Formats: sequence, C-alpha cells, structure tokens
Amino acid sequence: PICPNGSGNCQLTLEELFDRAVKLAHYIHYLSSEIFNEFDERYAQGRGFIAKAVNSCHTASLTTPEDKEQAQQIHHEDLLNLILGVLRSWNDPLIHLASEVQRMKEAPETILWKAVEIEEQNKRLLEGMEKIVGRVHSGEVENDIHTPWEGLPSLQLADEDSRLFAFYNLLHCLRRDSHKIDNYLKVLKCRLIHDNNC
Amino acid sequence: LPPEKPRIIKCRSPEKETFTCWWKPALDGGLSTNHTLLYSKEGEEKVYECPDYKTAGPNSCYFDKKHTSFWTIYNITVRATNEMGSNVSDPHYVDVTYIVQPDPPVNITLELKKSIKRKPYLVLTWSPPPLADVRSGWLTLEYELRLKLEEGEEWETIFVGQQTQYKMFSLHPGKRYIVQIHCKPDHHGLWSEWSPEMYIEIPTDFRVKD
Amino acid sequence: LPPEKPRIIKCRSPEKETFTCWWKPALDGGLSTNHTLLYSKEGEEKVYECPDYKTAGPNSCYFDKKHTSFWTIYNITVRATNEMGSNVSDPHYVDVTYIVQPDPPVNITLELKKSIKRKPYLVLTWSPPPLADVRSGWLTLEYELRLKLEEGEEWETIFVGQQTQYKMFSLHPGKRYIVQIHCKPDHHGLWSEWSPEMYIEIPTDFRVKD
Repeated sequence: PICPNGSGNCQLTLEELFDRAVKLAHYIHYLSSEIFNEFDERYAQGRGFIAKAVNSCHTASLTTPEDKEQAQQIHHEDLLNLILGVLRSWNDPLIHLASEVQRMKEAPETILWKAVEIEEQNKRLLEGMEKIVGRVHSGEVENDIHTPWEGLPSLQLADEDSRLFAFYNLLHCLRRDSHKIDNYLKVLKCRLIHDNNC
Repeated sequence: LPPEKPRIIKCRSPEKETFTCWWKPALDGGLSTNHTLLYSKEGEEKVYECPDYKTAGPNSCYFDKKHTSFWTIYNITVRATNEMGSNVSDPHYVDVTYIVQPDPPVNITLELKKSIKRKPYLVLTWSPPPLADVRSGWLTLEYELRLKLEEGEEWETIFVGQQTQYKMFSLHPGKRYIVQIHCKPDHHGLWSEWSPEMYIEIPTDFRVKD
Repeated sequence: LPPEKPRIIKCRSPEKETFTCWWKPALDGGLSTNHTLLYSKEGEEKVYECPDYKTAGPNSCYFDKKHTSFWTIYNITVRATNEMGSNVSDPHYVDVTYIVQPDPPVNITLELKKSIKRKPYLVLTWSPPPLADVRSGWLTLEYELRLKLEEGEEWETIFVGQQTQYKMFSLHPGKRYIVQIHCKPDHHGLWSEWSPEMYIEIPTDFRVKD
C-alpha cells in the first residue's frame, strides 16, 4: 500500500481494490456454483426445473450486458453501478436463503455453510464496490439501482415440489448473477487498470 | 414413412463469442429429408430459425456474435421433414456460458534451469489459444499440465490456475519426460484437447553434488 | 515520570477475516500504566477504540469479522497513560491482505518408492491447513519444504509452488532425515510456522544400482 511519507493516511490503490474485488467475486461465484450443483444433485433430479426456471430471476429487469461487445461498449461508471445494483438486489434474498436452508429437511452441512458464507462475502463485496465506485465516480454514488425480491413466501410453501423449485430458481439466479458480476469485474479491471491488456 | 426423430448431439463455443450446434440427422428410410433448426431465447416468445447452416459444415448450425447471448437459456429443437411428414427433436436447453471449450494452448516452451543451490528445475511457458480473447478479461482461462516419464504409465496432472508459466521441481536426472497442457474457462466450460506431446530430457550431470 | 513510548510489535490475520495486534507495554517506572489501542481507517477522520482487549490475551487487540475490512488501511496507535501523563506509539499501518499468516500444512506423509530401474526416491505429500482447504479459490497457498540429515547442521530448503506433492531423488541410503513443510498465501502474507518435524530412514539395501 502507498503510505505517503509523513502524512497520517495510507491509501489502497485502485488496482489493489480491483484485485480484491475480482478475487472475492470469483470466490462468491465459485461458492454459488457449488451450492447450486449440490442442491441440483440432491433435490432437483428428474423434476424438470430447468425448463421452468426460464426468465424468472428477480434481477431480470436490470439490463445487463449479454455479450463481449455490450460489456466493452458500456461506460465503466454505468457498469459499476449495475454491479452495485445486482449486489444490493441480493442482500435481502441471501439473508433469507441462509435462514430458510437451515429449516430444510436434513440439509447437508456443506449447503448450510455455503449459504451463510455467500451472504457474508456478498456484503463484503458490496462494501468494496461502494469504495471503488466512490473512487472512480466523479459524482455521488448512485443508490437507486436495485430490484426488490418478493420470493420469501415461495421458499416457505407447504407443497414440497413448489418449495424446492423456489430454492432451485433462487440458486440458479444466484449462480447466474454472481457469474455476471465476476465477469464484469474482470472486464473492468482489464479496462481500467491494464488498458485492455490483461 | 415420416422421418424418425432427429437428435441434437452437442453445442460448443470455442471462444465465448459464437457457438455451433450439431445434430444427428433422422433416419429417412430413403426419402429425401430436410432439417430445420429452430430456437427461442429466454424471456422471448419469438421463435427464430438457424442463422447459418453452412459455416460449420453438414448437420450443424452456426451462431455468430450477433446471434450469441450469454446468461440466457436457448431452447433449441431440430425438425426433420420429408414428403410423408415431419418429426421434431426433444428440446435442447443451452446457456452458452456453460459450453465454452477452447482450443489447446500454443507456443509451449520447455527450458531447463538450475536453481541457486544447483537443483535442476524445468520452466514451462505457454500462450492462450489465439481465438481466445483473454486480454479484455471477457474470457479467463485456467490451465492444467500433465507429464510422465517416457517409459512410464501414469500421468501426473497439476492444476496451475491462470498462470502461463510453471516451474517443475522434482525431476529424475537422466530421464525423458512427455509434457502436455490443456485449458478451460474459469468456473464453467470444458477442457480443451491436450496440446501436442512435447519431450524433454533431464541431463544426468544435473545430479546434485552431495 | 510519564510512561515511555509503547511499541506495536505485530499484527496477524490467520484467514483474511479477522486480525490481532500485539504491543510491547511501555516501561512504567513502577506507576500503574493503562494502555489504549486507537485506530482510524484510510480516508476517515473518525477514531475508534480497540473492540476487544481480551480474546487474544494480554497487550493485544482482537478485531473480529465485523471490525475487519480488507478494503482499507488501518492506522493504529497505542497510548500508555499513568498518573504522570501519557505517551503514544508510532502509527502502525495495517492492510489485512498483507498480514495473513496461515496455519502450517497438515496430513504430511513420507513414502519411499522404487522407480522402474530400482532407483529409490521419497514421495512427500501434504494437505493445506484445514481453514485454507475449505476456502479453496479464496486463499491460494504456496509451499516450501526443508530437510536435513538428522545429525546434519544445515537445512536444505526447496520451494515447490502450489504443488502438494514432491519427489526427492538424491538421498543417502542408511541415513535418517528430518522433514518439515510450511506455507504462505500466494501473493501477499507471511510464511506459516514449520510443520512438526517428521523423520524418515532410508534403508541401506536401497543402494542405487547404476
């Protein structure tokens, strides 16, 4: 870290902030994939959930880049705000995911642990992204991009198939959105820090 | 008789920008059969036809950049039609994010070096496959190498993460080794083929003087 | 007399989630002295006091998950106060990523093997410390092993990168060796303690037939 001589305050460089954000986003997506795969193997085999899980993520209304060109053309401040918006949109569902998974019949320890770990690390990444946006953003950090989640009742449905589908869909969306965040941060890091020469 | 049900064999993307699907044509009992690939994308009612039946050869459909989206589920079917009727394959759900299979790494070099304490070690370096744009950060590749003694049976496989260089420390002096490397997108996708076999001989005089 | 200047000795994090700082208390000339740890975060004027003086024992401050951020640099000082006055340590800057010191590797095994042409070699294998293993992909570790003849003086240290296995070729038949391994996060951070000493005897009949 740069510790300016004599001044009472050292500061992390933008590169260091991005390095940590990329590593953390990579880790969160790794966990999200693992928890999805474990849940899919244990609870979703043969239930045809994939066909139903189409276009039902609570963050679908956030228009995010869907290919390389879109990811490269979007202004970095807009992409940073989108990342913040997706992260904020997951705060609430992740809190409930962690508590609802604990209520599931013999939910394996590994799924339980991951749900709690993802919730904690997501909050941590949000803290870091707000710091990065604060550094990069000329103006005030935009706080409005955020999509509400009304999925809690479906996680508590009595009918097992519907309840399991609600979990499946939430984990499917978590895997997708965490992968987007991981990918966008890698693109932004290469663009802003390495001049597109990673 | 109308044709039997065709079957979509697989879909692959070599560089996370375009993708191709291949199908197994329906048995046509001698009548000339025509195949049509149809797809719809998550969140849209519209059904599209394959944009390009040519580029990737027979019984294939090539989706160029304009027709390729990520984090979106494609519902793909193939319909076989002859003069007696038609038959549709089962739907094939694809999110291109999960079907990326890159080409093998290139420019592999093997170099023998001596550490400060005269221990021999092997430095391997390589480059990502040319098609893969890792510079922009859109695609991030991970690598795995394997090596074995020329006359040996068992490969030793080592995952090296995103590095494009690796130092091998524990080598038999006087032996010949075979080395190969392959790669995969981080998180999702499939391992590439192994790179062509490369040979390296560890000189005997590398024996450490006790 | 007011107390002398206290000194912050070190700060360590076992897993990038929490961290602890220790200080050397000021010489107090017999008067009862009280120590207070204060810290501020980069870019913030606010000054906070140590959240927990107990958990990590005397003359220490423990920062739990809630108080640990790895997006900022901490500016930490310790103030010693007695009835005659007080004195403040020099500031100690802490970036949690740089002070990670993992626990040593575990499950170390030593196995003597004979290669195809009866050449003996020793295969060492080990596992990452439990905490790092669970967090794979988040805490990437590198390893270094050292060995020496039991009656020898000098350790031979070998860096083995991220491998969790190593083959040793040049060993003296009939001798006893001591082996230890330690690990470090791949970019920043500190070497762990050495693992407990392990012993291996190379049988005499392992004489190398050239």
